Order: sequence, then structure tokens, then C-alpha cells
Amino acid sequence: MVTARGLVHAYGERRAVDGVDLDLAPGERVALAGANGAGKSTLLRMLATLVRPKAGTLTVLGHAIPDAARAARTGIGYLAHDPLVYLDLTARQNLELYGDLYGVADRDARITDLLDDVGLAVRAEDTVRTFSRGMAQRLALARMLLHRPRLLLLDEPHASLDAAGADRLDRELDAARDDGRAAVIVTHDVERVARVADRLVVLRAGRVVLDTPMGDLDPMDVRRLYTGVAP
Amino acid sequence: MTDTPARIPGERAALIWGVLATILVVVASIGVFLVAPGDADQGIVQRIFYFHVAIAIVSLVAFAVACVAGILFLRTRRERWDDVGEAAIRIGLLFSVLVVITGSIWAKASWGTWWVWSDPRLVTYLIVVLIYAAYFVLRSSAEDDRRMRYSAIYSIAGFASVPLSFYSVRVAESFVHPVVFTRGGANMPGSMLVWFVVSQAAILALFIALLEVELVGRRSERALRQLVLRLENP
Amino acid sequence: MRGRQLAALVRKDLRLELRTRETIVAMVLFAIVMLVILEFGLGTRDGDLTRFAGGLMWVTLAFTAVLGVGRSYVAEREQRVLDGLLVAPVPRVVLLGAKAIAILIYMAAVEVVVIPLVGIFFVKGPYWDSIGWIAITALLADVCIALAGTLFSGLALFTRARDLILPVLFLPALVPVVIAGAGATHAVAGGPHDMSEWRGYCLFLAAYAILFALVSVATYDAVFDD
Amino acid sequence: MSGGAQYVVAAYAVIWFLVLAYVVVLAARSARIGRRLEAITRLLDRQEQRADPPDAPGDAP
Repeated sequence: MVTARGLVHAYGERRAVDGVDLDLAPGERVALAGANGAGKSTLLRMLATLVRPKAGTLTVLGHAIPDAARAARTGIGYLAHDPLVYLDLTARQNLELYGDLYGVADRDARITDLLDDVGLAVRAEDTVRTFSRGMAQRLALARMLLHRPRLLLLDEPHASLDAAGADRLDRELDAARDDGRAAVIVTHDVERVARVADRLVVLRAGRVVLDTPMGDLDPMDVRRLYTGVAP
Repeated sequence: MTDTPARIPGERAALIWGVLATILVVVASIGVFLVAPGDADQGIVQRIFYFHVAIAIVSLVAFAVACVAGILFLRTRRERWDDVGEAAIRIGLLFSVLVVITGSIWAKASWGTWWVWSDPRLVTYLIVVLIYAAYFVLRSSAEDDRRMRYSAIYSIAGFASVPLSFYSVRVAESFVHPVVFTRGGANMPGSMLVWFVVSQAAILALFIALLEVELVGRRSERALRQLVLRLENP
Repeated sequence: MRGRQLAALVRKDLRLELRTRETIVAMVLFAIVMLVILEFGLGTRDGDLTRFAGGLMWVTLAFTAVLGVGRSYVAEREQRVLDGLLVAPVPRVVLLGAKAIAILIYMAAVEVVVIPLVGIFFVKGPYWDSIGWIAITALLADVCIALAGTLFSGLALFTRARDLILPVLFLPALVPVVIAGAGATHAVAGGPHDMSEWRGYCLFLAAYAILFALVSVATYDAVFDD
Repeated sequence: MSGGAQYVVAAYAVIWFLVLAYVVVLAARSARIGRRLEAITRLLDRQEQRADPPDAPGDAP
């Protein structure tokens, strides 16, 4: 679902991502860990087609990036730190906007279902400004799932979701394994992600320093790994 | 200390164009002041015209170069084109400032006043100066990739504004500048035309030489930055 | 698909504006204050400003446009929504078109107030019979303002001191629009109509709009492409 | 002076002054680059001398 070879991104002369290779098979859920500034979020934004690779090749859902980015975007679900919704629109209006942007055919029924699913049915007609952080992030979860994406890109989802939202996300990730979707979960809390991820990739200074099946290692070792000491 | 410092590409071109520009400028100056015949109507004041118009035309050439460099940058994303664009606009801006100043002096000499709003050429170049001065404001307030991208886009949009400014000022005001060029070619004696062409060539060579020197400087600066960076984190 | 996206984006901007009423109200107030300032700045309280009416109108509209255009990505930037739009399969030119349409609507709303006010405040002589021609001029100029404004506000969006950058970028590019708008208004307002002059200026505005539309379409991909 | 010679002189003086000023700015920049390069070279030389063991033949080119 993702094929990346030698990805590079630089802010000025500083390389945030420095030659990353990454492959993602259907049904695979990868936890992407690393210290602050290791390049996790930049790599995720690259996979989300928000940041153009400076070097290397990237294919997402079979589409070359950046040339065929728009085709790839139809299948990407992106959950960021920010909910990416307008505070002065209602929950439903936000989802209507995104439903139209993605060309969702059964927009209104789908929105009603999802609002119910994330527990926002009662607040559907309230502006997001009145929501708590956890509620806004649950709305973001609905926004991400609206167009039935095949590749989920999540930036520290458990840090901002409340308990109900986190449960809902975990269920989605389990379903993703079963129906052949894929997910990349950026995190610095490997223990928390361990139960929903199959594979762990650790970045340090923009490079992959570890790529291993999740079951194989003790989370404490991982901590040590990305804070500096060589494996 | 085994590797000898590599020659910065363009060094030789800069030198050649510099020499050529110097020769041409000297020849053109001699021609304009000592050889070319005086103008019947305007007398000596007309001699401002040779360089004034040549600089005006070359400044537009510079902005055209920047526009093309902008297009090429957006296509290839090579820093080289950003360098070319910025250097060309820097020189073009210098030249347009010269056009405004010498045009103002000409206005004083011809009409006895430093500024004539009804002279479309003067007014247009003032607008052009404002357009391209804004380029540097934009550049200084964005970083890295964005700076290059925004600069490229603005150099294209700015170049689109230039003919619009020209035309809008021209339709709005009556044309009172002395008509030296007519549509077909020139209504001046052949001996004047020769020196005008030489002046034009001299200013063009000057532009190319300055551009090459700017580019060599930029490449060296970048090489230096990378060297420092490599020394910092081996 | 593109039509649906465009309509959704425009609807979103109008909904936000209707809910917050931040932009249009401020623009209208600003324009009225500007007209008053111009009146006193010119210092001819009992004189006749008819000869300057078109100029006063377009100077006011140009500065009001800068104000409105400066607000055009405020919701996206302050509420950090832009990534959501960019990660969706929306052609960048649709984003451009939607923003331009929103600015066009704001400008038209301002002009509904400003154009009659200019007639009341400044014009002695025939004005109301030429209001249709002035409206056409305004509409053409609005297209120019919207296209150039969207492009420049996109450039200023992620710069430092963006509130300062936008007028510096945008106003020089607006000079031709002000010249042509004022010229076209003078051609038909406050005296005998000179329709050939009016047509000339309007053609110029159309050419401006086409040129900036081409530049925007060609470059707008790169505005948001990090 | 025949009518307006001072204006011609002024115009050309402005042209040459500004172009020359620009060339001076360019020259100053290249001088700055040269100085920084020299400083870095000296720094490297010192580092190498320190790193070399005393019996090594030194850095032959």
C-alpha cells in the first residue's frame, strides 16, 4: 500500500527525514516511534502527500507521489494533532463539507451513522467551538473515516483522543487488519500502541534504526533505542 | 588536505562578460558623447536618452529572465533557478531605479519639473520599482523552500503586472514623452541609431556580467555553507 | 465532482461569514470611514468633488479589498484547518476558485453600499442613470481583485508579518485596476457619457482578469505544495 | 555650458555611481566568502596538526 525508497526531506540544510525506506502491506499496522524531532511527523505528512519528498521515490496506494497525489488522496485518512475542522461550523456542517470534498455518494446517511458511532449524534447541530478537546478529536475521527479510506495515517492519536474515542479507534484498527486496510500510527507511547500495531519502526535523526514485528521486543528496550544508544 | 578547491562553475563566463561589458561601455560612452551628432530639437539633453532607454529595455529583459527562471524553478525545483531569478530581479530593480532617476532628470531638463505624472514611462517604471521591491519583502519573510517557491510565483505574477501597468498608465494619460522610436524602427539619423545600438549592447553585456558575478557569488556562498555544515556534523 | 467541491467550499466560506459576520461588516464600515476621511482630507467641504468621485470610489474599494483579502484565509490559518483541505483530493485550482468567489461576493456586498454613497456624497450632476454601467465596471474589477487577491493572499499566508506583506504585494498589482476602474467611472458619471472610453477601460479590466487567471491557474499548485 | 549639460552630467553620474556601488557590494561579498574560507582552512590545519601523531609525516598533498 506504501512503497518508499530513500525518502528525504530537509528544512533548509537540516534533514528531518534522511533516506527512509518503508513498505506497507495490506492489513499491516505500523507503529512509528522516535524521540521528538526524529522525523516521525514529517514522514507521516509525506505519506499523507502534504509534504513533497526532496529526494527518493514514494508510491501511495499505487499512485506515484507527488505526480499522482490527488488520486492517492482519495484513499488516505489523516488524523493530525489538530482536528482539522472549522470551529464556527457545526459538527454536521463540517462533515458535509468533507463529504463533498471527497465526493462521498451517500453523504447524509454516512454522516448520521458516523456521528452516532463516535457518540456525537446529540451534538451534531452544535458548533465545534462548544466542544471539548476530546469531542473535537472524535469528530476528527469521523472526518477521517468519512470517505472509507484504505490507508490510515494517525499522528499521536491516543494523546488527544478521550477514552471513548480511543476505544473507537482501536476497534477501527482491528477492523483494518481484517479487511486489508493499512495504518501508520505515529507515537511516542509504544506500550499504548503495542496492542493495535503489528510492526514497529523506530526513527532516529531522520533514519530508520529499527524495523521489527511488534511481539518481538520489550517496550523498555525501545525507549532506550530511540533516545540514543545504538542497538 | 588532498582535495584541491573545485572551480565554481561560471567563473570564467563572469570574467569574459565582465571584460566585454567594460569594453562596450567605454566604446558606447565615447560614441555617445564625442561622436554621435547632437539632436536638433533637444540639444545635449538628448544624450541622456541613449543609456536611459537602453537601461529601461534591459531591466525588462531582466524581469523576463526572472519570470522564465521562476517557471523553470517550479518545474524542476532546482535552487539554481531561484538564484537566477533573484539575481535577475536584483539587477532589474537597480536598473529600473536608474530609469526613474534619469527619467526624472530628463523631465527636469525638458519640462523644468522633476516629476511629470502625465509621462507614462516615468510613472510605469515607478510602479515597476514598487512591484519588484515587494519581491524582496516577500523573500525576507519566508524561509527555505517556501521562500523559493513564493519567489518563483511572485516573479511570474510580477511580470504579468508589468505590461498591465504599462498599458493602464498609457490608456489613462496622453502621451507627451518625446517620440524617439516609432513603430517601424527609429526616426533618428543612422549615426544616432548606431550609437543607440552600441549602448544597448553595452548595457545588455553589463547585465549579463553582473548576473554571472551574482551567480558565482551565490554558488560560493552555498558551497561555504555546506562546508561549514559538514564540519559541524561529520 | 469539481463543481461539488467548489460549491461546498464557497458554501463553507459563506456559512462562516454568516455565523461570525467578521469580514463584510468590517469591510463596509471601513469603506464608509474611508470615504469620510477622503472628503475631509481633500478639504473642499463646499467644493465640488464630482471630478474626483471615480478616483475616491476606487481608492476606497482598493483599500477595502486589501482588508477583505487579508481575511480570506484567516479561519483556515487560525483554526488550523488547511491541512484538512489539502489532504483531500481537491485540485488546488478549485481552492483558488472558491476563495476568489468568496472575495467576489464580499466585494459586491461592499459595493452595494459604496457605489450609491459615492453618488450621494460626491457627485453633482447625472449619476443614477449611469449606475448600471458603473455596476458592470465594478463587477469586472471585482473579478480582477478576487483573482489577484487570492493569489497574493496565498503567498502571504505563511510568511512572517503577513498582514504587512499582503498590501505590499497586492497594492502595486492593483494600480492598473484603480486606474481603469476610476477611468471607466469618470467616463460615465457626472456628465455626458463617453461610452467608447468606458468600453476601453472595461476591455482592459477583462484583459487583466484573464491574465491573472492564467497566472493563478499555472502557479496555484505551487502555492500550497510544501 | 550649452542648455542642460549639467543634467546630462547628473544623469550619467547617477548611473555610474549606482552601478559602481553595486559592484562594490558584490566585491565585498566575495571578499567575505574568501575570509571565511581562509578561517576554515586555518581551523582545519590546526585540527590536523593536533590529530597527527608526532612521528607521522604530516599532511603531504
